[in-house]
Amino acid sequence: MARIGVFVCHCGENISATVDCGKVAETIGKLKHVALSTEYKYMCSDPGQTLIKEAIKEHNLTGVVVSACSPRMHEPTFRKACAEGGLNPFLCEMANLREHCSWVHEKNELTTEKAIDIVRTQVEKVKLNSALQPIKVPVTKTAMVIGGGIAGIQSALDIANCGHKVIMIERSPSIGGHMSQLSETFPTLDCSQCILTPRMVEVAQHPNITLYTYAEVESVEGFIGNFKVKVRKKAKSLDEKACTGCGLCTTKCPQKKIPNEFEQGMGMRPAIYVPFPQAVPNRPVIDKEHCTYYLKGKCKICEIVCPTKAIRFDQPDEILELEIGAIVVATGFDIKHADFFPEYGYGRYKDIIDGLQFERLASASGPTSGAILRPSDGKVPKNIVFIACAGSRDPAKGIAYCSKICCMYTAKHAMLYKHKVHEGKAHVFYMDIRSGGKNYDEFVRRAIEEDHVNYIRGRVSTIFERDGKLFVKGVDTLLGAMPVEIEADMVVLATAGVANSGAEDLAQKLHVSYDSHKFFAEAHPKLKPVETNTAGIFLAGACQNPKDIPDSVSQASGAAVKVAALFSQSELTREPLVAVVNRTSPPLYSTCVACGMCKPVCPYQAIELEEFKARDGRVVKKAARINEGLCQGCGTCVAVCRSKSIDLLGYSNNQVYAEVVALLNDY
Amino acid sequence: MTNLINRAKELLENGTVKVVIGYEAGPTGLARPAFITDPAKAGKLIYDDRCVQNLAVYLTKAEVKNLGKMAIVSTLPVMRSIMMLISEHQVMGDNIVVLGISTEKELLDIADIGVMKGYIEKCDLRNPEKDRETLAMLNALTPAERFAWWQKEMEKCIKCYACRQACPMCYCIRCTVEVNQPQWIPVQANPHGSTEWHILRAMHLAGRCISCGECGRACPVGIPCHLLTMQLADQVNNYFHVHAGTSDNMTSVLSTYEPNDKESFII
Amino acid sequence: MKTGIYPGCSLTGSARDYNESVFALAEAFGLELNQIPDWNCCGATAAHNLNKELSLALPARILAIAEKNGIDEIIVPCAACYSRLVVTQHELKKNPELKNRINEVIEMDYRGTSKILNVIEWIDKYIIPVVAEKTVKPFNYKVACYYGCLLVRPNKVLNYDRAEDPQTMDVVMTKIGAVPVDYPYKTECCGAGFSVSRTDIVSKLSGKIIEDAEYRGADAIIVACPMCHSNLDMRRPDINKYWATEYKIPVIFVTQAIGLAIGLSPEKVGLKRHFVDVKIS
Amino acid sequence: MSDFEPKVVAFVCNWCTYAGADLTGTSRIKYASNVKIIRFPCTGRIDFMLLLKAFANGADGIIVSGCHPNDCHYTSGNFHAKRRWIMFKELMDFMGIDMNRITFSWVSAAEGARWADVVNSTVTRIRELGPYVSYKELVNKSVEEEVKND
Repeated sequence: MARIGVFVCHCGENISATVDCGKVAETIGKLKHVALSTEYKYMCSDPGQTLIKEAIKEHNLTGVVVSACSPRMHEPTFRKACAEGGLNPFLCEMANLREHCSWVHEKNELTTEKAIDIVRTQVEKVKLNSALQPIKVPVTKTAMVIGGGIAGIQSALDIANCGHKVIMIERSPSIGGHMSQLSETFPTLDCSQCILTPRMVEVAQHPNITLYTYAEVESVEGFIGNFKVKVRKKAKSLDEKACTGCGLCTTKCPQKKIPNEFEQGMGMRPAIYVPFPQAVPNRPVIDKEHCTYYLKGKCKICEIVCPTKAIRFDQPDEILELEIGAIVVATGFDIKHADFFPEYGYGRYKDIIDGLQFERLASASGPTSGAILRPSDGKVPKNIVFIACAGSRDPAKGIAYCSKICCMYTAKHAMLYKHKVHEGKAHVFYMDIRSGGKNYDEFVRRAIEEDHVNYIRGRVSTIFERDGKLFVKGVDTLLGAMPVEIEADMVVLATAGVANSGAEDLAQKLHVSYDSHKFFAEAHPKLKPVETNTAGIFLAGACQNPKDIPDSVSQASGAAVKVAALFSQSELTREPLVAVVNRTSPPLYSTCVACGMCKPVCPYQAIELEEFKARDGRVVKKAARINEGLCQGCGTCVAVCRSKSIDLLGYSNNQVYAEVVALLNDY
Repeated sequence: MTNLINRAKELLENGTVKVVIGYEAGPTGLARPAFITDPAKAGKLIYDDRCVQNLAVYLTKAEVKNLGKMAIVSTLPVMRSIMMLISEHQVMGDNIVVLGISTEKELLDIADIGVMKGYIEKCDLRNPEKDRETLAMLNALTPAERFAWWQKEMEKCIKCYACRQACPMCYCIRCTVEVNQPQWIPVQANPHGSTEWHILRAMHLAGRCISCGECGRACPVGIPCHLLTMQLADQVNNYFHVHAGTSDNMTSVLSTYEPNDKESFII
Repeated sequence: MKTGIYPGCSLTGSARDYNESVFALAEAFGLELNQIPDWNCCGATAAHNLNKELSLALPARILAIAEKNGIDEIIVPCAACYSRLVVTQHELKKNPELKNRINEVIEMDYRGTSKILNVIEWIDKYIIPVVAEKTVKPFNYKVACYYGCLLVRPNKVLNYDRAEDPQTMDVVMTKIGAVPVDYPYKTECCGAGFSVSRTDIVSKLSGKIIEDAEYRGADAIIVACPMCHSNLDMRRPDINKYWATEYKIPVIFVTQAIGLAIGLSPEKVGLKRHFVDVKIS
Repeated sequence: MSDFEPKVVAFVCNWCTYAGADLTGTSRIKYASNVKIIRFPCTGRIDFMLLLKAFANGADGIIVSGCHPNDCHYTSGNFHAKRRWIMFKELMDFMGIDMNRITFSWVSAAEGARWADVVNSTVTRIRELGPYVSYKELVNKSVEEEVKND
């Protein structure tokens, strides 16, 4: 005889403001088999949980329904409380009265009635729940970090320093990411490469880290603790062991006019190249799309000049199959290309550049060795305009969100310019200055007050060229919306930070969610900012949303701790919500007829056909069997099974049927 | 016919098969299934217009299967049934000798499954013509009219499950209607129970029905329930470009997918 | 496909040259243009400043007549009329209640089935595909394409070209051999309706538009709006007086330029009606 | 008829639509309270018979919703569901059972506002269609027969 305890939570006033919790508890209390129905202000609080634990003992409960928030929020909390009270945790269900009822409806009788329906449904379900034991699965203690920017580097080092193996995958020829392109960093103006390159070298030399550059994730299978990742190591056309990194090939390559990605197209590179002098690994790759040999079948100069004969033109791509326990995604961001703003003339006028291009101009290792020179004629710009929010916070043309880093780097750019061109004038058009962060606002004030950067609050309507000058037409909203026109020598657009190319594709391979801007989605915006919806996959850095360096690094360390925590045990327990094919006594063995319909629907290859043999070894019966270690509990096999021989624990046919009936009928 | 008898006799005599599944004339003159194990009795076999039943239904029956290797008199629907049964691991291809019968009632030389596949590919795989006409008529009605039409049919249903028993594809040892935890289909033969039974049966045959029409023929109260599975057979071909029973390793339509499957109703 | 044309007031008055060139092109390319019978004022700027219902009812009546006459698409050469008609269609589509109300007002059944084309869309659809074979005198000039405001705004409603730095007219001009200059004043304000009340403002704003076109070496300014044309052409003496300049650059309707390219006479496309001499043929 | 409150059952997957509906809640977007949600791990788990059970138990409308194609937490459950619903819809249409009463949709975990739209538009539509009399009659007739036979 079932004895169900129901606990209706007020959630402060979050639920009780629109739902009559007293009435819910009272009505539910009259249902058959409900031994206790009570209400409390905060069920998730310590006294609230104690209430459950005591009730389990006092009323000898066989099931518990906590009617509170979303089970996606607190199901683990209450299942744990039940376990502590002596009840199998899988005999606890939650009725979602907050997200699905009180927060989305007005205060009236219908809302309370709906709440009663929701609770009654869970009462009927929990009656059919069975006590389940968690499944133990082994953990492969190797982490994979996807992306070798500052976030990936930080995560990899932290995990490796905890004593775990790390495999780092980077799709470009060198690690370092966008941070390696930056000149100086806010708010301290220390040189980006000076603080980054030691970390890059540490990654390369760390005994626990294996680095694969020029490599991309091909496919991901499996689940937390037991991922199987295929990685495509693109052919570098190079024997990396033989190569000494002398660089002779790169100087002799006849192809020299390829826009340099690292310099944001502001410099040129050969077809065999090392992306930048401090690259890790410091070995060249051949860019097959531009190499004369690959295009025309002739050349091979690099092969001829190579002193160690390390060039391999016939090198194929290599597919690595890796066993991985946890994955940190740190694939970073990209900037929105400025040509979507035709009125700003990016692409038409050479002296309009984006923020990353300015970083290269200002960088001592950049194409101008750190001198701020106009791309068109190499002259020092006397009058420079920075446009913040070029695309950000502009749902009409760009993106709705704030890219977060632009206010700060624009202040930095203006400052760097003023430090290098003392007589020059710097103007910044901005919407608002968002400089929350340690020493951030002071930094912006310094730009304005000490370096006399002219901040103009208003947007720019158009930029056009006349007489070799760029006419920037905008408005000053603090001066009564007066039109402003500035004759500039150069314009820098702080274009929006957007998701990296390929993010959507990677998210689908990893089966993690992403938002409408293709940024990876965290499991909870506040309380699980590092986790994804897929257990064992974590996020670090700007692949989640645009972030500055300190934020990326903090999150990367956070992700590393999550991985280390996972690796701290040799087995992990998994929810036993798996599919099961029924078994009965011989000669039937199972009602399954082995039609095999379920096999192809399983995304985890968890279904196989089991053979039952007679004493003489003859196969007398075949039936499907599900490997509970592989099954992830999607239940698709359950729905396609015609003879209803498969059922899903936790979402059994009986349970879901009872839910439908209970939801629609008053008792 | 002589060819068929001779072939059956030969197969039994030289021990290639243990049983020949075919038709014989019953006492009232109607054709009935025959299971010939003795070569001397091969002469009882007939094949003419009376022989319409889909014999493939017996291939999965233990009483027949346990006799040993089987030969089966096979028209196109039987052959397609065999293909489906092999695909679904219910019979083994090398355990069956197909005594193919052409539309001209001639004995075909079907040496193996590969030859049978070639033969099936050349055939008209659409639903029988008279059923196509009825389907067209029904599809031209309004939904309300169709509802009324089917409800009139459903009222006749006595839930005898003859439609299920006659179908070679309904080989489950436990049918959903026999599941009572939960009771998916109301047990009673009433409008509700009958309607849901026929929906269930048709859905379970989606992508598997080979359009033999046996279910409709078997119905003692004359419900044209074969039209339900045939309509879905049409739709399977329409959406997924598949005819059931055309090869011995068919993947089930409802357990596979193409990412670009087209539909227009999901918002 | 029955094609109608809504001329509006300008094309029967101050922009008769525009009207003549549109019909000249239609004749030359064998295109049928049915004038919408019993047409009324589109409301222009006056109506929607005063009364929303009126501003929608006037164009709705025009559209309803077109529908009644079986017209599938309506060419609206005047950019202001085009804007009013498209805005009306948009407003009534998204608000069925308002549509019912407007139908009560006009005592007709407006359904919103006719497609509205501006002059560039019409050219793009019917003339550009065959213009190469008809071109006898390529329009070998540098041109500054001036779009003004109403042809491309509000962008969300018109859904035509891009609001900043539009391109469609530039593309059309290249098809007849012209070379469009990079012209930042494409959508700057010409002064519009101040033409009558505040000529000084028009002189100031239109003057900048002309000055930049001259600066960029354009031989002509190409327009597709009667209002733009009258401000840049008819107000030229005022402009020159205001800026103390002697700008002589002609202002030509896009239809006139195509007409000249396919060998129509200047008279046929209405060039004789211009205030600024057009020394282009 | 004006005080008709439709009963609508939503069959949703845990990872996208259920989470999306949670987001509707956290965003405090209001929608019609006629809809009650049943959680499934995946749209692939949703048995077509459950839809019929919902109608038989008095539902006037149904929403089935899961992850957008390619976004399934389990890779492919929604693709299998899609094929199932294609066949189901064709069969229901053929038997004259009103498919206007079922909304099939993809609502992601980020589409809180969209969930409210899907619910509201479904409830509005069902309100216009009125109670699902013909299915209810089917069941009631059957119940009456039972009583008579007893």
